[in-house]
Amino acid sequence: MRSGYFTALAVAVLLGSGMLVFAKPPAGSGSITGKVTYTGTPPKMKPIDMSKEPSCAKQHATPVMTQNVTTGPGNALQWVVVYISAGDEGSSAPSQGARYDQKGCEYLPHVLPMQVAQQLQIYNDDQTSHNIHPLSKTNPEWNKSQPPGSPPIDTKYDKAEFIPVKCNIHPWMHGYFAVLNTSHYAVSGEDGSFDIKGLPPGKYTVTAWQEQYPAQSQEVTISGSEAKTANFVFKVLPY
Amino acid sequence: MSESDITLKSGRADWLGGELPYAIPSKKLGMWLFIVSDSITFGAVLVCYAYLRLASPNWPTPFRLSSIVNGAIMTFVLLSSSVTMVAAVEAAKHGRIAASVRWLSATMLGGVVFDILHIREWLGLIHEGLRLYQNPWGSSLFGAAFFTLTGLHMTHVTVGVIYLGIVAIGFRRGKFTSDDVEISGLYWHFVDLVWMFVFPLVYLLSARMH
Amino acid sequence: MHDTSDQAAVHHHAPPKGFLWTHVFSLDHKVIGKQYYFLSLAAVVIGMVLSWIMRFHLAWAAAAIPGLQHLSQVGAPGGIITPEYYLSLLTLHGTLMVFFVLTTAPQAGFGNYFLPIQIGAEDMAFPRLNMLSFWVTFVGFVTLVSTLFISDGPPISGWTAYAPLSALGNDAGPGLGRGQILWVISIGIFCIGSLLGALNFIATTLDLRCKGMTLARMPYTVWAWFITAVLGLLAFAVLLPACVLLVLDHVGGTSFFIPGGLVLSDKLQPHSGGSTLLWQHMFWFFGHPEVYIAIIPGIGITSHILASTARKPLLGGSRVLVGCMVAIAFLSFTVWGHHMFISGMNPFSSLLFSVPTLIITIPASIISLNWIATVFGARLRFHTPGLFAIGFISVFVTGGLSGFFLAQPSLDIYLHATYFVVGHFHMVMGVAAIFGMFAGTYFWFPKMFGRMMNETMGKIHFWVTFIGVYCIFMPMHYIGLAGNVRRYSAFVDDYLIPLIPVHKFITIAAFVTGAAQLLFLFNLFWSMYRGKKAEENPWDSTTLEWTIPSPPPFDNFGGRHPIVYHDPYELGVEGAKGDYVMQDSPEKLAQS
Amino acid sequence: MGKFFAIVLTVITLVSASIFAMHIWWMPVDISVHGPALDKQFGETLMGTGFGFLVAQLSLAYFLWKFADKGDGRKVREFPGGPKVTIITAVVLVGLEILALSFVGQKAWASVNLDPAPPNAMHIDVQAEQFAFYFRYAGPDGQFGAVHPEKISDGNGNYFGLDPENDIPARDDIVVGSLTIPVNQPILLTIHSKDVGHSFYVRELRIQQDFVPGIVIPVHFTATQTGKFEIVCTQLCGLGHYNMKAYLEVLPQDQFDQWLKAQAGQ
Repeated sequence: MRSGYFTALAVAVLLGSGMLVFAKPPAGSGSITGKVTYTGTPPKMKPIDMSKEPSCAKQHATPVMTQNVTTGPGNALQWVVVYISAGDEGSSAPSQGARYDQKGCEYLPHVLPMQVAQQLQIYNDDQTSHNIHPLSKTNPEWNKSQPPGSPPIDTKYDKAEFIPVKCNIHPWMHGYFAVLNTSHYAVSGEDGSFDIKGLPPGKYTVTAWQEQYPAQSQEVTISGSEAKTANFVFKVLPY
Repeated sequence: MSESDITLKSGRADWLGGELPYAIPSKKLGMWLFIVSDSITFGAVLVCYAYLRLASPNWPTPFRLSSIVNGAIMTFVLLSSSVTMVAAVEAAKHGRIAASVRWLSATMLGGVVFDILHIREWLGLIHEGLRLYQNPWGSSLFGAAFFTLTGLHMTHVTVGVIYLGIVAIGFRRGKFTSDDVEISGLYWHFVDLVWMFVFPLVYLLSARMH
Repeated sequence: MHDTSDQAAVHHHAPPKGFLWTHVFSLDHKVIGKQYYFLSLAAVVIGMVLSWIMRFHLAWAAAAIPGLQHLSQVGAPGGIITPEYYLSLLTLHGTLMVFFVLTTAPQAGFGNYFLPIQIGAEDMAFPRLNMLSFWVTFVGFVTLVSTLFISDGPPISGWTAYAPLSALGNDAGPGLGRGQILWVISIGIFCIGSLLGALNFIATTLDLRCKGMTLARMPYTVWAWFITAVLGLLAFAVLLPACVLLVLDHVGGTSFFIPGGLVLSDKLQPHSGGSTLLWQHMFWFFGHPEVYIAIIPGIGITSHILASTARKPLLGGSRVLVGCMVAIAFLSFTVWGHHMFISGMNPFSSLLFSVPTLIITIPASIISLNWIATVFGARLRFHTPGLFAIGFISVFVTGGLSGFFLAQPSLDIYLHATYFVVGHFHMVMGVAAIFGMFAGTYFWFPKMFGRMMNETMGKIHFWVTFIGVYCIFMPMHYIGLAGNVRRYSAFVDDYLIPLIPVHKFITIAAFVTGAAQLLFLFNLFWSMYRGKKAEENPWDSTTLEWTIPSPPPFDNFGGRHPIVYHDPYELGVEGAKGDYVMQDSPEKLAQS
Repeated sequence: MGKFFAIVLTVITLVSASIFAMHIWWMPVDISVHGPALDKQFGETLMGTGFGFLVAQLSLAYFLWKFADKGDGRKVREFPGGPKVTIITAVVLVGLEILALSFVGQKAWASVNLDPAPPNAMHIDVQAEQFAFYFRYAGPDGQFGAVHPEKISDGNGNYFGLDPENDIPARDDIVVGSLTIPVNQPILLTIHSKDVGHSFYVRELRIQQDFVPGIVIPVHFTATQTGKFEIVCTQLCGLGHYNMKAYLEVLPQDQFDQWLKAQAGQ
């Protein structure tokens, strides 16, 4: 099993480098950058009591907080997926897989963007069993456990969807798979900033998606190797 | 040693074997045992019905007078079919095969009429919005319990009609004896009896009161 | 004389021709009995292998079992068992063992083969129904085992399938969708098979006894099978509709066992109004009599063999034994609530249920004391079936005594759902019933297959098994006392981690005991072809099965109509040829 | 063979019984007010059954030793007194045991399950879910907010489905993942489940009670010792059953008050 996995990885690396040499895709050099912020009073994030899983609890000096509305300095809003929702269909999935980690009974990253049909590898880095239960609606739903020491789960999604992911064993573990139809996307960082690179010239709809509040869209047109700016403001509520 | 010599140590007269101890042939005993077991099954479902009904604050009572009248007609038909069944068994015992088959056919007709009236009733309720999982009147369990209980009984009536048909044909052809007619009668009376529990519990207790 | 045409019709089926009709769709009770026996044997082998995997995982939770990933890639990625796969194995182990082994082999297997012979009949009352019950049961078995190979895997809700876990589908966990539905259907089918079988057993016992076979002269085994059949006829009739309702909750959108406002996997469930306790009541109304369905045939077989081993009838004879079995059977329908002391039902009813539960120990104690007192003054012949019958007494007493604790609601607060319970029911219902089956196998094998089983292998099998089961199940009582919760796939709690060495001991004991079972399997099949040819009556026993050739001819008595003159256990008789008098021997006994 | 059997059976019996007698694996020290009655009941049951176990197994062993067939044509003997002795023994001994246990046990059971909680009991709401326990304190206003199943979300930490936007008593409810209680104070738990059946089991408290979906069940107890104990689930609830647990922390009253204040301030 393990050796099979390495073989697959080696083949993927070879193919990937081969594509770099022989079939470099016509990547654009336009970009869209910006910042995601909020107005209003955000809800208080709550501390998570991990005491039932001591091997995880001891990895965190201060309690881990819930992440459904993660804010930063300057009204920054983190974990917002900004992506091209129209104008960039049909690009094939990258050969490199997306990696999702379970570490210290947290999902790393909290929101994982990936492209339709892109390989997804899920690792358990903890000393405890996790079960990965993506609550997909348009894609088939599955629910698999991953005991410590077992091989990574290797899968992919065939339809675009924002999929909540939960671990039933540790009910506080909550994350999202953002399965997108585009290869151009970014997730806002602690300061709320994002940067979508490599866009060929064209007319795009840029959408910002947040797990709790309604998504927002803007039209952006890029000509040549322009660097455009698009900012998003989410209205948040205390409860 | 002759048979009369056989005695128990206790001196009781012995059991001569081969003879049927309770004057019940195996087939009839088998049917009685089936009835015992099946009445436990019905009993369990009826207890379930009562349990859920008592536990639900919003148990609906949707049956209008027309439903009750329909149910009363169904009851009458089923009871009448029990009478014709008695006649069929009586005729069979006296060797009047043709008469017995006629009475059996009348019994089957009663069963079929019962089924038709019952299905008509079901369709009416379904039209009003009654489903296995919901209804417009109250606890969603009403539909579940109603269809399960009456459906179980209807299945028994339907199976009974088929069973009587097989017995009637076999009896006419001489394949079955009058005992077989009597045994099928046991089943039919049992199904009839069960309805005497289902009808008051499900219909009369759920009549709309105004 | 009454009309006997009916019976004549039953019995005059001629020996069938062709493999299909002699071995597959045979109407002969002896073939059907063997079919049941081998079905149980298949089930017990699967169930035992599952328990090995479980035991290995409990002792070494992090270790991989090489090759297991080929059985289930999802359940055991890289050979490491996932928590849900452990629960799947647990569910299948429990279901297979309770339904397809404990309920099937001693009753439907041995009962089918020997009940008609022991009452001097040529076949069961309804041979066609008999064949039907076997094939229905077989379909149930295949349905259950098929869950191992579907993509969802087997259900994870245990053999008790408590709702709403078992009623909510995949939202509640893996295997609870299709796997659970197949499980319920399998049990429903099994109920039908058992009901038909029970009906047949009762009718046969009442109607087909030969001349002279009064009720008082029926062997202990016949009584046990008869009482068990009555229990089955009543108990399975309740489980069957419960299964139907559970299937409806899955596929019909009903909410019999599902209350409103449940949130699973972040989804509000579209159900309302049902009662989860209703399932528990229906299940245990069946489930407690089921415990006695599993053990009463074992009690009968043990008594039957013990008499032959000890060369004397049971102390108190049929009257006391049968009285006690009837009392147990009757009381078994009044005690189901003792499985539910802490389930949230009215605490007053817990007190009410505890009283008949404690009272049921009286007839059980009388039977046990009578067995032990029967050994007093006996002339014990320690052949393998005798060893297993005596072993049965020991494990039955041990397992039964822990029931005193669990019968009291106040002690159940602490002990409920711990390994104390696991130790208790494995000892009294699992091990004891299996000892009954082993005893029956060694005892009747010569009659069934015409050859003797190897005694040396049999004795090794007995000693390893007897010591082994104590090494496996006594420690379970101890760790249960320390609060070790059952149905855990791994022990991660602070107070459970120090108990893992005990689990390692249990696991090693289980492997050693398991190895002895492989020896038994080898002995069974080897002896079938290579064993010493068996005589008509190798154990100097007295009941009717020992008056006919080994193996018996198609119609059992070769056209002869046996006449019974004596009580079934005229053993240790002074002045008789040998020390016993056959039931059908016209020889008069000296009045004692 | 009979002598060998007798030796094996004797050894098994004595080893089994002495491990019980030596308390190698035993119940943890009780920390509840009602516990000593249960422990006493357990001790009495153990004495009774232990006596039965030793007498039954050892006499079986003795008979096996003594009554093997030696092929000497010895007569079989009946047990002196016949079945009357065994029946009377069983009825009297077991019957007495049953009477004693039922009367004592009924009291112990009643103190846990039939008597209502004392009026000054501190009320804590408990919800079980796959696979965790959550505990709710009423907060400064002494009132619990209503539970709305449709609002339950593990993702934003709203484990109880509270609606602080519209429901003012819900705003100060304290929701935590561990049960912290003051010592020597009667506690009333109202336990309910969000999804399937679970069970609340604390060995040291001698408490085990199922969570039944659709029903709220009261549980009351008083802890008499401070310390940290484990709460585990004992009702099969799904794949994470083995890992469903929480901690019970019993604190002196002043420390508890501090803790509660700190929680309310968050």
